[in-house]
Amino acid sequence: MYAYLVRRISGAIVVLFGISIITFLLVYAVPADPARMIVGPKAPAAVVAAVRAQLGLNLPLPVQYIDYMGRLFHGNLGTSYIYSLPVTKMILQRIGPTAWLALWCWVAELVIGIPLGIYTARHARHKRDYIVSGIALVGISLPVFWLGLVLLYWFGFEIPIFPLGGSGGIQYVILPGLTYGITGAAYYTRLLKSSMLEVMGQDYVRTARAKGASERRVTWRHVVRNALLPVVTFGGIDIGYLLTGVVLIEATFNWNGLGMLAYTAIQNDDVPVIMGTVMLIAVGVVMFTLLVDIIYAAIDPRIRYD
Amino acid sequence: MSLSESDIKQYQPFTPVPVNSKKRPFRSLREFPMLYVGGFLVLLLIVVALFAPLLAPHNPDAVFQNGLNANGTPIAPNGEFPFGTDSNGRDILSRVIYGSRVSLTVGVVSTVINLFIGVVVGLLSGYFGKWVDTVLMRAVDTILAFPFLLFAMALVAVLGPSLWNVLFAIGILGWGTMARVVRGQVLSLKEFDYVQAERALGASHARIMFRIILPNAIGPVIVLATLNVGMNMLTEAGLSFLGIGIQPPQASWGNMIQQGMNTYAFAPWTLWFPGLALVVAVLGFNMMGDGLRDLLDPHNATR
Amino acid sequence: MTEALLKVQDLVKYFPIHRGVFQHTVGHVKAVDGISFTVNRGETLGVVGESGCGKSTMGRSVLRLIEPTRGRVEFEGKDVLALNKQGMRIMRREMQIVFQDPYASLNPRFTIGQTLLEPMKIHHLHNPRERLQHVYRLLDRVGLAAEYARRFPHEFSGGQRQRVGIARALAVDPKLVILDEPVAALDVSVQSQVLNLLEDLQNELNLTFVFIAHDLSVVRHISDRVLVLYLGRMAEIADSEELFTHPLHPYTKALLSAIPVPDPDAKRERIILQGDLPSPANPPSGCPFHTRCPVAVDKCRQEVPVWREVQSGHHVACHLV
Amino acid sequence: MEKVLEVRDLTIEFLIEERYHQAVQGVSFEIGEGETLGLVGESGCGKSVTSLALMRLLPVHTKVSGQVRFRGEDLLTVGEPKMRQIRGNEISMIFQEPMTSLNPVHRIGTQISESLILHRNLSASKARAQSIELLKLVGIPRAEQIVDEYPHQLSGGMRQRVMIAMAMACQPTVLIADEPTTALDVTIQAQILDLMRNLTAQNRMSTLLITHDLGVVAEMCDRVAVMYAGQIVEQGPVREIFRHPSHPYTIGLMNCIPKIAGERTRLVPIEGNVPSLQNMGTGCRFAPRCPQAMEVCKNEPQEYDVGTGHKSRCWLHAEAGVTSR
Repeated sequence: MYAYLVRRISGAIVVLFGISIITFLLVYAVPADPARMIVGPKAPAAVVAAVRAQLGLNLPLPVQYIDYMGRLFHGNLGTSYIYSLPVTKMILQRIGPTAWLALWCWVAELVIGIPLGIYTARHARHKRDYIVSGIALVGISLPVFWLGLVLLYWFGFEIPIFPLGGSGGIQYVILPGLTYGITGAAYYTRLLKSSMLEVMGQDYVRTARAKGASERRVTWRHVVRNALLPVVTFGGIDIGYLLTGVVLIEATFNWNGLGMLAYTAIQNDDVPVIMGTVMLIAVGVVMFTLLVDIIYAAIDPRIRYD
Repeated sequence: MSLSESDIKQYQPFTPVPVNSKKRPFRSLREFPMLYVGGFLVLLLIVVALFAPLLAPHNPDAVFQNGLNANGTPIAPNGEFPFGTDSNGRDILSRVIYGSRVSLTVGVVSTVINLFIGVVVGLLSGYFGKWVDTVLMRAVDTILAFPFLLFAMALVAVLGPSLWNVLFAIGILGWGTMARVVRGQVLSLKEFDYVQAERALGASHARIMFRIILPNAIGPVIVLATLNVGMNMLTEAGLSFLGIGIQPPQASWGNMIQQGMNTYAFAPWTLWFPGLALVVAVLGFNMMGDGLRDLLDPHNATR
Repeated sequence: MTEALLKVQDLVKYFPIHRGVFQHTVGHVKAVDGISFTVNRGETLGVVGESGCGKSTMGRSVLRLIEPTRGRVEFEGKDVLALNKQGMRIMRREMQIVFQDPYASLNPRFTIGQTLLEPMKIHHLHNPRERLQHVYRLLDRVGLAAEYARRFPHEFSGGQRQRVGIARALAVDPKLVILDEPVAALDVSVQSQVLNLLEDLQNELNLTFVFIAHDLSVVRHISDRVLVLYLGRMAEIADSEELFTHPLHPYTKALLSAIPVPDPDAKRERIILQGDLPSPANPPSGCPFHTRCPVAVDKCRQEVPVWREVQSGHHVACHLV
Repeated sequence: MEKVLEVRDLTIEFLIEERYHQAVQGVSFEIGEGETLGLVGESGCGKSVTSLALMRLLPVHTKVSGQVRFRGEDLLTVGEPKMRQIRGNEISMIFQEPMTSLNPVHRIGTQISESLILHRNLSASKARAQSIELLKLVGIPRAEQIVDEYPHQLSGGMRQRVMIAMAMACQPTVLIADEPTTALDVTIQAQILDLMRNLTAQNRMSTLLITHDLGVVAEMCDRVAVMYAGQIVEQGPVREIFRHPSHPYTIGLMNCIPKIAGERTRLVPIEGNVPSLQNMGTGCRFAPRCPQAMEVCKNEPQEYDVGTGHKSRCWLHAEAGVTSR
């Protein structure tokens, strides 16, 4: 298991480097001249040149990349062109709200998705299964932002129980959580259902029945336990998706988080902020994937003892 | 959101068994309702997109004198404007009809790009293994770790928001899952004895990859591609919703929803119709994909 | 009939075991560990052994479907392992293989006709217009009707598919066919049909067979000579009759005694081996069989037994013979 | 000898393309106390399905009719809770694939303990202790350690021993072994057969041994039932069957096996293939492949007595024997 983990971690490091290179190259694809953006459109050309030199923009690309990585290791993501604030600081302020939102969205997915998955698998090929599976399919087809607005209309406006957007405590996360729960739970439902159906066809389930175990015992001890393994993998990847997709839900609910930060930065060509958020979220995705690998190794004996 | 691991999970490689369609041609209709309903919705979408000028009652971009109430608010659905008007006084039905063109184009063309890159990467990676596999799979890991939507946003911002740039950004970034699925298929197929037999006969790598392995791997790839179209339509709508995709006045369901965001309180129809159109279109592709999966599932074929 | 067609010398195939951070090699699965034998033109050499003995790897290494680690494979005097890509392509017409699993060995997307045309297309054999005629001839030769050419594999039973697999191997007119457990997946009634077919084909076409199997009675039935493998090494080789009546290696003896005989009154001395097969990744020192051998002595644990000829044509690797 | 298990007219139908097809038809046999009955036949003949039907472990959409009398009760009609008390307790089973028949995420000990906890109400610690004893009984070395290991850490032979330990846990009256050695190597098969022979003899267990290998039958069984295409075509004491096989299928089967000793002769195969479930003709099911087929074979034959406890379902014996039952 040790070797397995080390292998996973080293793979993650390679991926992180790939991410840093692509993010870095993105800067050079942006047509805006950073020096010009900092000093303003009316500054003389000499000033722009001076700023360019100061920023090290004259140096060859590989050198700039090494500089950039060096700063990155010190937690320095640069300075926003627009707000002249350190990007690290801007991002740190937004991590909390985004993490809070993402957590609720994730919990909502699990709470809705997993029981429905078990339910549909247990009633496979019955009317009940078709109904729930149909709903799951519609759930997957729903755009989060539209569903969010629909829920806002009904439960924020027509029946004003919840606030009409904005970030904050529990009352603010219920609608976004529900929105994400409805659209995302379907993935868990479908995955768990197919995984359970597969496990139900395994020889060891027949062995359990041959031992005289009741259907309830067979389901919970033998089927669900094995069927949850792929769900664990997906759960981690899903947190990654959540982080990458958070911009849509934040824009819909006017939530002041990382997604909104990146969104405004993209509209303003504020390259250091774009790079910083993209980098941070990518790192988050890699970390969660890694975490899941570790959890997986801990719960699957076939990996644990290999 | 791009395609998920759950989709990968569901395409564990299998040997396709041709459905015995000769005997009972209409059996499928009852056994695969998903395929038929989904196929119908997709066909409907294609027809609407193709014949938009004939079907739309008005010019989608025209601002109507009588398109707004006296207080400047949109008009509710009525005989002249069946889906009502938007905050600019344009006919929502016509805009929804024309919006189908954007969704369908982006969904299908970006999927074709995904498919092309994904199949090539997956095939090479799975077939040659060793360092080719290591390098390509790290690339796939990297592309999958990126915040897809943010990155697409940044890319579109760089290239300038237009239909073709949106489609290109989605196409160039969304092939990771496809590559993984193809690779998984190839890995299992290449151990099959019929592939080994081909090697024993002295066939070239290209012949084995394209004539033997690819046709056998294609089933799950088609299913995934179908679902992918729906996903890419959602991504396009998301980008347009954020104002980074298709730019007004060109009608896209995403930017119509964005506009509806400001008016839904007093004119909810501005929100309902573009959203419903998007849901129905995506649902069509998802149902078709699910139906195809059932059709290609060997358990169903032999039942 | 003693002209050597295939000569294998000290064939070795180690599969590296990758572990750790950078997947470096920490050991090897010694699947085939120094196997030498000769197959004469027109004969059938049976190769037997239990799972993990390397018999299948050996067969595929000879054909270079798996690249052997080292050793020498000589076909009609030509060094097969030294051939370049083009040379190997030509060599593939001389040596063919039939696989075990009739369900996995035929491309489900090809009709039987397409499957049989494939070898001719790869090697540009026959005039394209004559190819179909040749397909029909091949089908007839393996006892299938010509109309089957238009059908797909899933319409056939295991035995019929195996006949198609044999026809595919014969499509390039090979001299040597490696049969890798060709009847293991078949029911006995069908197994006997295929065995008879193989015997007929060998006589008609003067084919040479290497017949790999785990079923000793099948091997005895079809082989002229039999090679017994254990954990990637050779244990014993002899003429079929000789081996089955006078086995010398304790492993061969145990193997023979372990076969259930369909005769309730058969009184036999049964040797039940203790323990499991050791892992080929970590084979025992000395004689690989010593961990389970009922007569092992100290020498067996330390020294690798020499491969020697005890009688004419009867070789064995055991200290105690 | 007391009859422990009595199967009467067992018929099993599967739903294929919306129609029911008979996979097993009119199967009757009995097993006496301490007796081993071999159920032998080629793949698809219905032998495994029969064994699953006895345990009521067949999937839904399967119609089972007939009687399975165990201790005076018909297992096909008892309630599910009662059936659960019988499974793993009175009747237990061993399967063909020891690789896939054990749950990969549970420890060996947990899996053996399961039936002890279910049927003997043992505490977890007592069940564990007994699991160790059972592992020792089936000849597993280092039982104290193995009990805490997972299936993937064991070899195929060891896993089959674990399966046997599980089956023996509650000292069942009947053991059903479905091709218990097919997936194993010959030398390991010899070990497992030896173990099964000793255990069943010691515990006077009645055994239903399902196999395709006539050699295994000859070594292990007291009586044999030969199945073809869902029917028992011949049954009787093992010596009788091997000495005087009477049904053309049994004879054919014996002729097409290569011999391990004696003169090498050309095999006499049974021509043709087993008919599929969907197109099973009328009359004798073996007739299309039978070298001795006659006009009368177009009609369904009965089981006829051809010796003491020896029955054959063939028109050739219609005159010689009296219709049984």
